[in-house]
Parts: sequence; C-alpha cells; structure tokens
Amino acid sequence: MEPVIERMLEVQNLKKYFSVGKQLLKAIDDVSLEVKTGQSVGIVGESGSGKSTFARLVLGLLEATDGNVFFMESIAVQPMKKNNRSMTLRKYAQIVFQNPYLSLFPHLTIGANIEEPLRIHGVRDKEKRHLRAQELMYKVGVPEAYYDAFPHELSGGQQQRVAIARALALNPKLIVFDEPVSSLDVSIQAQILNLLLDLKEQYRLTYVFIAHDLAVVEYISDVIAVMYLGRFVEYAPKRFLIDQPLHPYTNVLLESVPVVGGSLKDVAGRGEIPSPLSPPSGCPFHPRCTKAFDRCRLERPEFIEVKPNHWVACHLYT
Amino acid sequence: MWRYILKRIGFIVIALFFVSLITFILIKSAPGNYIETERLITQNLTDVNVPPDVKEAWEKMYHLDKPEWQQFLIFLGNAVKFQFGPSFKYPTKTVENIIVETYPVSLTLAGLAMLLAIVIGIPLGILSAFYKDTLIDRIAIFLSMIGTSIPNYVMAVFLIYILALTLHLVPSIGWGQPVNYVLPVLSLAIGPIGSITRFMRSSLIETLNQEYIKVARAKGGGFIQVVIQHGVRNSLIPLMTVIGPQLAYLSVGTLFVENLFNIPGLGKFYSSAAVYRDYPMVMGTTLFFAGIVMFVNLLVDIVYGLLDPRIRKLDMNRS
Amino acid sequence: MGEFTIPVNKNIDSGGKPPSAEHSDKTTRRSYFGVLWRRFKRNKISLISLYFIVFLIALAIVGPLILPFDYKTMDYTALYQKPSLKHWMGTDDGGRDMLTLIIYGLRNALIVGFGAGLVEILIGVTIGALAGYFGGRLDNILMRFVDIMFALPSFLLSLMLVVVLGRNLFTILLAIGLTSWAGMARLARAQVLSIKQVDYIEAARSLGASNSVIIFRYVLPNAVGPIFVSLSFNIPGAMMVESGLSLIGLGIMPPMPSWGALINIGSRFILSTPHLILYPAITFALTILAFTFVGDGLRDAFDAKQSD
Amino acid sequence: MTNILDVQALKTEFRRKNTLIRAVNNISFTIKKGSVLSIVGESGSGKSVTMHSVLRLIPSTGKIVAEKINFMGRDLMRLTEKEMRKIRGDQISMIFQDPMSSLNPTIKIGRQISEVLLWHHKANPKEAKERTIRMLHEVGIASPIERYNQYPFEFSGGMRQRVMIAMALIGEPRLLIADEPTTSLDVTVQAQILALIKKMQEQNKMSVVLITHNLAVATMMADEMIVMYAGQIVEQATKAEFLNRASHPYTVALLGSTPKLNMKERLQSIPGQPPDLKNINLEGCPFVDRCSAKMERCSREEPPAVQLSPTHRIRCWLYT
Repeated sequence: MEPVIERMLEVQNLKKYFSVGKQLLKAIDDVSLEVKTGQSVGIVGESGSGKSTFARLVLGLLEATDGNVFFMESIAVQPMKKNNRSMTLRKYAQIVFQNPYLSLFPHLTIGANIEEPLRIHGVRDKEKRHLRAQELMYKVGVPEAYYDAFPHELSGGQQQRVAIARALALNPKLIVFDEPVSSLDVSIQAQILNLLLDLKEQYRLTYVFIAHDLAVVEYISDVIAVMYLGRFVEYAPKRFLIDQPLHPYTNVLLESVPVVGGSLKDVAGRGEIPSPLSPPSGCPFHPRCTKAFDRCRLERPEFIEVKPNHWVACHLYT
Repeated sequence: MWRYILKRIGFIVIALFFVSLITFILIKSAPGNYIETERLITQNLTDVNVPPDVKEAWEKMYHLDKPEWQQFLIFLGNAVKFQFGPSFKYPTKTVENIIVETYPVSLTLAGLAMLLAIVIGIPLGILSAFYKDTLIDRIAIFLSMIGTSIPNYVMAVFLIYILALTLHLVPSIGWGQPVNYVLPVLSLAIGPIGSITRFMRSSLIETLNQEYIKVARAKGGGFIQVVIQHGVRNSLIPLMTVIGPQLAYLSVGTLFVENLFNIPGLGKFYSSAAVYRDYPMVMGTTLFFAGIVMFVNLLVDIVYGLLDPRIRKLDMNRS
Repeated sequence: MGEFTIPVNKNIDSGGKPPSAEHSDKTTRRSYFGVLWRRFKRNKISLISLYFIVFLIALAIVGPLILPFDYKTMDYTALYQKPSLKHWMGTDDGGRDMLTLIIYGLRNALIVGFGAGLVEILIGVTIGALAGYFGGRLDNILMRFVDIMFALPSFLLSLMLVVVLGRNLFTILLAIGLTSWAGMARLARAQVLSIKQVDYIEAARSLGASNSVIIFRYVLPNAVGPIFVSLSFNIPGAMMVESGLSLIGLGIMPPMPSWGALINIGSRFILSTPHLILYPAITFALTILAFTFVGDGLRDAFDAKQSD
Repeated sequence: MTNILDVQALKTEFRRKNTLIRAVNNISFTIKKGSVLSIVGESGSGKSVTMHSVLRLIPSTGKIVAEKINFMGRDLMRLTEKEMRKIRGDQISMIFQDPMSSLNPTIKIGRQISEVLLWHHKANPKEAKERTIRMLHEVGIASPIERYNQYPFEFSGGMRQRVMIAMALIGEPRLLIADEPTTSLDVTVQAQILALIKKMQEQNKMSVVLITHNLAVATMMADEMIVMYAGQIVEQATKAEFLNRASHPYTVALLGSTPKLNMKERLQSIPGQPPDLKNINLEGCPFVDRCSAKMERCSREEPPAVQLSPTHRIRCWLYT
C-alpha cells in the first residue's frame, strides 16, 4: 500500500529574483505555502504580481533564487539539482497554461499530443497509448473525430480540453493551472470550470489554481492566497477571505469584481500596480491604500496568522 | 546615444582589424606572386624566373624583405593614416590615390541606383499594399520578385539587349557621357527596387492591420492622415533595415556592372587587382570597402534610432 | 478624394474559427509534412517551380552523359553559329555547343549552390542553435563572432578565399559557404530563442522530456521552417556569387564553363551574336526565379496562421 | 425626437474565399439620447461588427446593408465616405479593446489626441494643444503638460486607456462607442475606467454604446441591454427588465454560467460550441443546438420577435 501523503506541496521562503539590466526584479519574494492532498488552493493577483513565476517555481521549471519546495513530502523541487530530473515529479505534477494553442505541440495531432506524456514516460505500446488517448478524450469531452486533427483546427475551448487531457494522461496527483480559462468565452469558461471540478472529485486531484478573476478562483478553490508584487498579502479559507477580508487590497479586489445588477462603486484602490522593478518602500500596497499610515511607508509588515488559519500581512493587525 | 555610437565605432575598429588580419593571412598563404603572375599573363613570357636583383629591389620597395609580422604592423600603421603604399601594377601610384580617383565613379553609380530604388520602390510598395490582391498588386509583386532574384549583371544583359540593341534608346557601350550612366544605374537599381517594394508592401500591410490604424480611421482621418501619416510613417522606420544592407551591397555590387560595362570605377580596379594578385591594392581596397559597409550600417542604425522613439528613449541610453 | 477602405484580413470579432468537422475519415493518419505539402501545393507557381528545379537537377545529371558534344573541344569550323538543328543554342567563339556549355554551367551552379547551402546550414545552424539554446556566455562569445562575420563584405572574402584556395568547384563552394553563414546563424538563434519561450517547450519540460528530446522532437521540427525558406533563397544566392566570380575572371578555371564566364564572354559579342549572352542569361534567370518561387511557397506553407 | 441612433434591418456580411460569413443578420435597435446601451455577446456574436458597421469601419471584404441607420436625423447609409469621415471622431467616436495596440507607437500622445481637433478643423494647433492638455487632466492623467510630449510606451495600460478616452471625447461627440474598453485591464483598473466613462457620459450628456462579453460589466453601466447571439439580437430590454425578467434561454444560460462571488450552486454551463458563422442554420433559431428548452419547431422555423413589454423584446418560440 502506498504511504499516505498529507502535504502534497510545501513551499518555504521561496524567492526568485531576476536581474534586469542593473536592477533586481523581485518576482517572488519570500513566499511560503502548504497545499494539503486533495485541497485546491487558489492564487489570485493582478498582472505583474508574480503568480505565473510562482507556478513555474513550484514545478521546477524555473530555478529559485532561494527557498525550498517539496512535492509529496519527499521530493525536493527547489533548490533544483543539476542534471537530476525527478521523473516522479514529472509524472505526478502537471501544469495547464493560459493559452492552450501555444501549449500544445503544433506539429503533432491531437491524439499524439495527448499520448506524448506516455511516450516520454516509456509507454512503447502504440495500441495502449491510443486507447488511453481515446479514453482521455472521452473524459474531457473532445469528440473522437479530432484524434487526427491538428491543434490549430480546434476552437479555444476544445484546445484547452486537449491540454487538460494531456495533463491527465499520467494519472497525476497535482495539477497547477495558470489562468486556464481567461482566454475563453463565458459559456466555455463555465464548461471548463465544471470539468475541472468533476475531474478533481473523480481522480482525487490536488489543484493549485492561479487566476486574476476572484470569482473564478473562489469557484474552484478551498483556500485562497492573494498575491501582490511577489508576496502573499492574505491567505485564508475562501469563506473567510470573501466574507471577512482583512487586507485592504483584498477588499479592493472584492469591490472591483463586477456584479450583475450592481452599481459602479468608487473603488478605493487608486492607481495601478507599481512596476516590480521599483516597488514602494515599506508595505508595497501603501501608495494605493486608503488606510495607510506612517508605519506602512517605512516598515514591511510581517505575514502573520491573526485568526486560526487566516494569515495577513498588514500593519492594521499588528 | 553618444555612448552607443562610440561603442559601435569601437566595434567597427575591431572588425576592421580582423578584416586586415584575415586578408593579410589569406594573401600570405596564397600560392604564386605578383611578378610571376604578371609576367605570365601580360608579358606572355613562359620563363617565370625573375632575375634575383630585380626581385630583391622589388621586394625592398614593398617591405617584403621583412618578417611577416612586421609587414603586417607596417600595413596596420599606415592603414590608420589611410595610406596603403604603391600598387604592384601601377608602381607610380599609391593605392589610396587609385581609391580616391576611382571610388567617386562607383559611389555615383551606387548612389544614383539607391536614389532611383527609393523613389520608385517606396511608392510602388505603398500602391501594392493599398491595392492588395488586385491586378496592380500582383504585377508589382511579380516585378519585384524578378528584381530581387535576378543578379544585376544578368539584368544588365537584358537591359542592353532591350534598351540599346532593340529599341536604340541609349548607347550600349562607351563612358564619359551622362547617358552612359543609364544602363548601369538601371541594372544596379532593379534589385533594390524589388527589395524595397516587397518590404514596403508587406510592412505597410502589417501596419495597416494594426489597431491604431483603425483608431485613426475612427477619428475621422482620410487617406492622407490614416495611410500616409500613421501608416507609411511607421513602415518607413523598419524600411531602414532593408536600405542599409542594400546600400552596402550596392557599394560592392557595382563591381560586376563596372566589369560588364567597362566602367573605370573602383570595383573594376579591385577585381583586376585580385586577378593579378596586386596585393597592396587588394588589401587596401578590401579594408576600404569593409569600412564603408560597416559605416553605412552604423549610419542606418543611428537614423533608425532617431526615427523610433522607443529605441531613442530606451535602448540607446541603456546600451 | 474618392471612397477608400483599408485592406484588412483580420478575423472579425475574433470568432469564426470553429473546427472544421471533416476529419471523420479516420483511415488516413495525417502527418505534419503531409499538411505542409498540401499547403505548398496550393501555390501553383511554386509547385511548377519545384518541378522545374527537379527537371534542372535531372538535366544536370543526365545531360553530360547523353550530349554528343563536350565542353573542351573547340571546333574552328563552326564559330558563332546561330541556333540550328545540330546546335540547338548555336555555338560560341570557340565553336563549342552552347547547349552543352549551358548544361555544364547549370551543373556547376547547382553543385556550388547546394554545396554552399549545405556548408552554410552546417556552420550557421550549429552555431546559432548552440548560442540560442544554451544562452549565457557561450551565446555572447558566439554571437560577437557572428556579428563580425556579418559585418564583413562576404563577396570580397569569398573572392580572396578563392584566390588562396584555388579555382575549382569544391574550393569555390567552400569559399562561398564559409563566408555567408552568419545570416543563417542569426536566424537559427532567433528561431531557437523564440521557440524556447513558447509554452509547449515548458509543457514538454514539465512532462519530463530530456534536453535532447526537447531539441530534436519539439524545437527542431518547429524551427526548420524559416531555415528551409532561408536556404531556398541562399542556394540561388550562392549561384549568383559563383557566377559573379566567373564574371570577373576568378571563377572555375576555363575551359570548364560557368554561367558567369559565359555571360562575360558573351558580352563581348553582344552586338554581333547576342544569343551567346542571352541564352545563358535567360537560363540563369529562370533557375534563380524558380528557387525564389519555391522559397515563397515554402514560407507560405510554414506559416502556421494559414488554415488548410 | 428622443433617439440619437436608429438602426433598422442591418446586415453585415463578409466574403472570404468561397464562404459567406453572416456576422450581423438583420438587426434593429435604437439608442436614446443621453443613455447607455450595453451590447452583450460572446465572440462571434456580431456585437463589435454591429457598431463598426454603423461607423462603416469594417474591412473591405465586408458588405453592409440596412434599411436605415439614422443618426441625429441623418441616414448614415446615404452619406458619402467623405461625409462619413466628418462624423467619425467628431460626432461619433470610439474606444477600443486593447489600449496597448490602439495608440501609434511612434507619435506623441498629445499629437494623437489633438489630431481629432485638427483633422476636423475645430481648432488651430495652439488651441488644440491647450484643449488636449485640459482633456488629459480631465481623464485623470497627472502632470498633463509633460505627458503631452510622451510616447505610448511610457504609459501603463490603464493610463493608455485614459488617453484613448481623452482622444474619443475631445471632439465632444454625441455618441461614444466603447468596444470592450476594459477587457485587457486588471479588475481594479477596470473599475476605475468604467467609473471614468460613466462620469464623462453624465457630464457631457452623451449617449454610450458599451460592447462587452461581461454580463456584470454590461448591467453595471447600462440603461438598456441588448444580447446578441450568432449575429442576431435575441433579447433587448431595459436594465430593470433584464435583471428581473431575463427571458431568452440563452440570456438565462449566460447569466447562469457567469461566475459570481459567494456562489452556493454550480455554474450552469451551456453545452456545445459558439456558433460557426460559416454554416448557421438559417431555417430555425441559431441557438437551437445548445438550448435546454428547445422544441420541435425551433430547428425548422425562425423564431418571431415577441414583445414582452413595450421595451422588452425577445426572439424565441417559448413566448408565443
């Protein structure tokens, strides 16, 4: 019997700095997170918040500047070891990208795309691969007739289904989604979101779901982390985060979500997210924050647990 | 901006050093020498043995008696001052004399051809883009295809045959009259005309597909405002990347046309120098041509930077 | 000013790209190159040009075997003959059969063209791909070298190389190849760089594909398009250099014919016997045009935006 | 006369190779003076093409046919291209989806805005500059005098969309068409831009057509709503009617598939794919294949327009 794994993903003090010319871009700056098996964690943030970099770091597609990432408790993803590809990681952790057209192999047919993980992991039997691809296509709702089609011949929604099928091919335990529905039409978006919920239940998957749309993230996730300029500013089970947000930025995000039949509110968060190349001093959100006081300009707030399982980085709570 | 230019000039100096080194090594490792080749070809002598005293005096004159590394240093030292010493074939003239005398001819040819190419190519490209997929466009594409793919010396043959021999519009041979420029300039210009037309067409089609063109139309702009002020303007900037190499190509490409039409330009002298192994001439002229090509490219890049605000304000400050 | 509309071929409202549902016929397994070939075939001029090139290659191979004349033997009883049944394209100033000379010229041009193209690909793609894939210092060093090579006037360099190496087919193709690979290196690097950043390469890495599998199975098949297109323009380019060298008297040693030499000699008799220059010039022009059209067709076929 | 725009029987078709694409298929609607109309639809619904057709800003492969397009008493269908140009940017102006590509990268921001005044001969260069700077200030751009001389790449996405708004409003148009103005922006910026558009609309008493795929954004801005599907208007209503009695199965399904905060139930998803305009079933209802309430006649007969109230109209067999 397989040992029970409780913590699917552990991220400890993860940092990723890029050098841009002579400047240092802190894309991810000291982020910690624990994803329990079967949980689905949503990460929400505006463009430039570092959420895509985070996805690549936890899967070992980028080398972290500092910090640790463990997968299935025993596999060290970060720091990355040279010339040592953990096939366990590659088998059990998968990623689905925002733009399915760019993430599918353009020169391979739909069938071959879905079979590719099997090929890489040494399934030589053609017939077996073919059967598995057919099964997966059925699971994600891609008509069998598309087996010999090329990616560019499918609609965006269908392409994303194929990308999901490819991610499922090796029976993964963890799937990281990087904005999987933001390029899709509303009606298709709903189809894909429901498909993701069904698959999660059916295969007991663990999800890290990254998106900019809070409503979408809330729909999929159990726990939500809010990211701002490379840091988590708030983390809580979704009920608490949506109903009783603590961080002013989370509030701004919530107020900004358009609501059917709602009225235009004068949203508190002024201006736009600053360039990560020149982040503000102290609390990175202070220039946009209506509740900012002197300390916010000078001192960076710690990320602390103010209520059970509810973390926030804000001087209002220290 | 200035730092960028200085950096580029530094690069040109390094590249020119490599050019001299490579040419020097190539020449030194080439079999045969000038005296023997000259006697073989021009004097029709079968005896290639040069009397030792003649050879010695000759070698002294060209510093060929010194070790090779010294020869190279002497060459470099003089090259900096734009002095390449006397030519083998014309011992009374220095290479720089010959360059100064003959390059204006080549430059005039290349310059006129480029001017013609710009004056014809740009409007033709605009027309072709604007009337995309119509008959005008197809004809323009076909002509530019022929222009870009057929070498100028082959083009020259056709032009001589059609314009001079069949239609008798211009004389086919001779040099010195302005009318003698017509055929060589035309045959040189057709390639660049083709390239510029093609590039202008595709670049303008791409520009006209941009969202800001639609915005300009939504603002109420007409043909002049939308296509010329917003469209052509933005297509002209990348066109610089085509004009640069074309200019460089022309400054060397006149070589064939000069040979074919027997025009006393630098290209003609250069190629006969290569045939006769007139090494001072070959080295000096190669360096000169290389310098011209790189300098033209630098100029083009500077103009490009001046035209494009993104480069002007960002990249040049950084690099 | 009259009515005007701007030619645009964008998708409207970004919709209208649903899958075409005619893939029900499952018996035919479709391959990537099959799709490319189908797209290429749609351009009729390119297709005809391709057939023409195949014909030229066959002619260059078979011609010398079956021709009743050779390129060396002078026939002073038959100088400057106009085309006739015996000499389809007439004879030259040495009484040699023009058709024979042109076919040998074709053979030499093709050998130099393909040979130099091969040399360019070998050097250029290797250097460019290495620089692009590994990046960092290796990239820096290699690309400075490429920059210098690119800045040098390649025709003059190949001319000097020919002077040094001698004047036979092999040295000429080597001299051309060695001096004109810099553009190919830049292209290969840019291709590899842009593909390296596409999501599917990241997807492949996340699936556990090794470096070599990534390079050979995902990067190369998608990078070859522009490289082949560029090659189809470089082959005629090398032919032009070969002829150019001959034109100024530095090409293949006579009596072995070259188109450039034929044009050079012909130019002396253009007033009296224009066929001496027109026939080689026309065959040369047609050959080069054919390559250009094939290159154009290839470019369109590789353009992924095109649907089929 | 209370309608600023009255469109009757508008059809826009594109011919591409051998296929005919019916992007807009016989639609009629009006916009009241000083009100906001939201047109909602997914990609391929024809919502953008509709308004681009009104301004005749469609590619040359397209063909516009309409009984009339009446704008402030003039039939735009009868105007020459030259007369039409006088209307664009001056009386009807537009904001586009992607502020990153909507500005010419090589021309200064100020110049691009003042062009509207210069092209329409509404000001001399000096006045145009002064008015542009005032306009930049009004749309919330700090230090407008320096900003006037900057290039688009020196602006963030939100700032660029403010520039686009300034450009659209400087001619004091009577009708503003906002084509997905916030789709490419972050949510926080989206809220700011929507508020700005609303503010300017009230201040200038102009009419606005907001084109969007986002139902929530549409309802937040609108006085009246239009829902489009496959080139047809399937439902049109006032905002109140829309919120209380949205009736067409497509509208209902679209509302059900929009994620909302604090959802207790699952998203309702519409099966199938968005319509393929190349082969729409011209016989029946275009939504029939995806409709959960379809009846036998739906695939055979074109649904009629049903008037649920003087201002609420749908095209569906369910309500006959």
